[in-house]
Amino acid sequence: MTDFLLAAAGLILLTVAVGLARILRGPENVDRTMAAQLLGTGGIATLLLVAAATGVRGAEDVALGLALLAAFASVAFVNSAAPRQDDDP
Amino acid sequence: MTAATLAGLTGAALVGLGVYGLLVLAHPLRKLLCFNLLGSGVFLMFGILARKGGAAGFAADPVPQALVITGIVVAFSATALAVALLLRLFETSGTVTLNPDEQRPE
Amino acid sequence: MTVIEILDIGLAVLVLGVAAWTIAARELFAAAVGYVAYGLLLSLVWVRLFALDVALTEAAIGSGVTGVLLITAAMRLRGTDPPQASEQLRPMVRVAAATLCIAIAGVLAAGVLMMADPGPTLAPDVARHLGETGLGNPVTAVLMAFRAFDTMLEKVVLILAVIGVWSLAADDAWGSVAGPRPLAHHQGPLTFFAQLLPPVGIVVAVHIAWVGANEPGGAFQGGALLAAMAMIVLMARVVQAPAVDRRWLRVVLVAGPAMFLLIGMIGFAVAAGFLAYPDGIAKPLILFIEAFMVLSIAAVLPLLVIGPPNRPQAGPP
Amino acid sequence: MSAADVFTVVAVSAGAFFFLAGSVGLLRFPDSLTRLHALTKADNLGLGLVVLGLLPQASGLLGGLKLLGVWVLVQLSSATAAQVIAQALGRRRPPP
Repeated sequence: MTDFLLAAAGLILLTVAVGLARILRGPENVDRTMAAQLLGTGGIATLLLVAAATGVRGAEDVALGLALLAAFASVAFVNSAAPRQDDDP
Repeated sequence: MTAATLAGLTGAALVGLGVYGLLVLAHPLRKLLCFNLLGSGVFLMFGILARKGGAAGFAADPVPQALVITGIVVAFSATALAVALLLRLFETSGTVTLNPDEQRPE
Repeated sequence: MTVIEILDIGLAVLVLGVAAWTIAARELFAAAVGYVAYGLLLSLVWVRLFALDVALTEAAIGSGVTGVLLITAAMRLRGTDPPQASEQLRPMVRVAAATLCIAIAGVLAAGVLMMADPGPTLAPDVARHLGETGLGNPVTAVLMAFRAFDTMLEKVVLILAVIGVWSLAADDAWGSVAGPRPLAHHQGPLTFFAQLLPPVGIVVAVHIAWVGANEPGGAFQGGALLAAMAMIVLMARVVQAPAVDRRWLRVVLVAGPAMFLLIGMIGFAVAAGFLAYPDGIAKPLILFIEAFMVLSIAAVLPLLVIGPPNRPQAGPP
Repeated sequence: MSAADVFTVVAVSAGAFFFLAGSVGLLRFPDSLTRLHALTKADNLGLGLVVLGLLPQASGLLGGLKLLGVWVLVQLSSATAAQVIAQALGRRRPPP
């Protein structure tokens, strides 16, 4: 069971890492943000699987923290990309 | 090879990468990124110290862990101050370099 | 080779690959997003090192809050990223720099490989005195009791950074408001999100700060998550940040270190000296200080991210 | 292998498949909006199935509730992120 969970974690990490190629290729910043979003979710899944396999204590709390921050990069990107007609320079 | 040794080697390589970026990249924000890479490499080397010092029922020595937590927070405050300086420079001069030859005539 | 070893090696390769990418990236924004991904992968490495407190701090501050700071800065500095001609280094210089860095990394790697196993450790000392603090999480005990002086001064560093950032304000903006303006009318998914997430986030943050006494977590991590909630509300433009000359804001900013210092001073009178806690009530005192620290951290981090006040002061209403 | 373990293996494998599908979609789909579609599948179903599969292995009721909490929070975040990203795309390229 342990080996299965670890293998699943490795597989998910590998697939989202392949998705990271979108940060490399873009072509636009939106695509890069999406790749970061996918890595965030995949990272949480990997963390949960590794924690279940290695029995490390308190990993659910780390996952909760990561889940709270899951939309952070996307929101920061959209916020700073928004038209700033009513904003100061 | 244990996870700790591997993390330590990763930390060593990150320090090398961070120093390289600091030396070679021109843009100040890129330099800041590299400063953070360098810092996290040092933190990882603390991590291997902690893991190898695991004793008395603790999986890892808590003292280096506490140092790293303090370090992450201090590195963040230094980065935030540097970003604020950089953005202010850009606001007032329209450029991000301090080199007088490079200041764009505007 | 076991499955876990393959996973560890894959993770290390991935961390180094993303780090190299943030250096090699052509565009500023791509490098900043790469750094966010890097921070997240790094917190997985910390989980593998059984340092959950560090993993949580790295996820919240190293990746989350720093990520927002860098992404916002990269968007504001759009168009400055192509390096100017004279700052392009000649290939020879690059090769020399690379050689130097490989040498540095090689020396450090040799140090890692030669490190004694088990290495030098203070863990037995911590274990021996952990009972006196009443805490169950040794990292919190180190931060709040055994190395309390460091932790207190680190809070002061945060406040100094805030003063530094504020002092960059233009003359006519001093004492006014920083960060994005709130929207006139609220609608859309982002507003909904900013109204729904913070209540949940506050519960999780308080939970993590509270269980920090015995489980991974603590004031830093809880405070950083609270700060993240404040930043979501600001970025969704639901409310604006308080003006920097508000007295209550300044009280909240210094509450953590001030309470730390006060209780540390009382240690002269009722315990062994500065920052010593009297026997028996160490744990409640530590939790009391931590409550104020959580508030201070939650206020400091967003203020550092949104930068100096940037709007001319409005006249009296 | 108990029934709970079989359940875990099936659900976690299905979750990993959706992550794979999401990554492939993110790489192969022709434009940003279709890539967004692939991303949300990985976020929702991938993580959802992994969490579902890990529930039998959870340590007690609180552990299980935290796992579900993680999934609910990611649902909320990913739905919001998808909406605002799509809005940002729409703002830039008004439909013809």
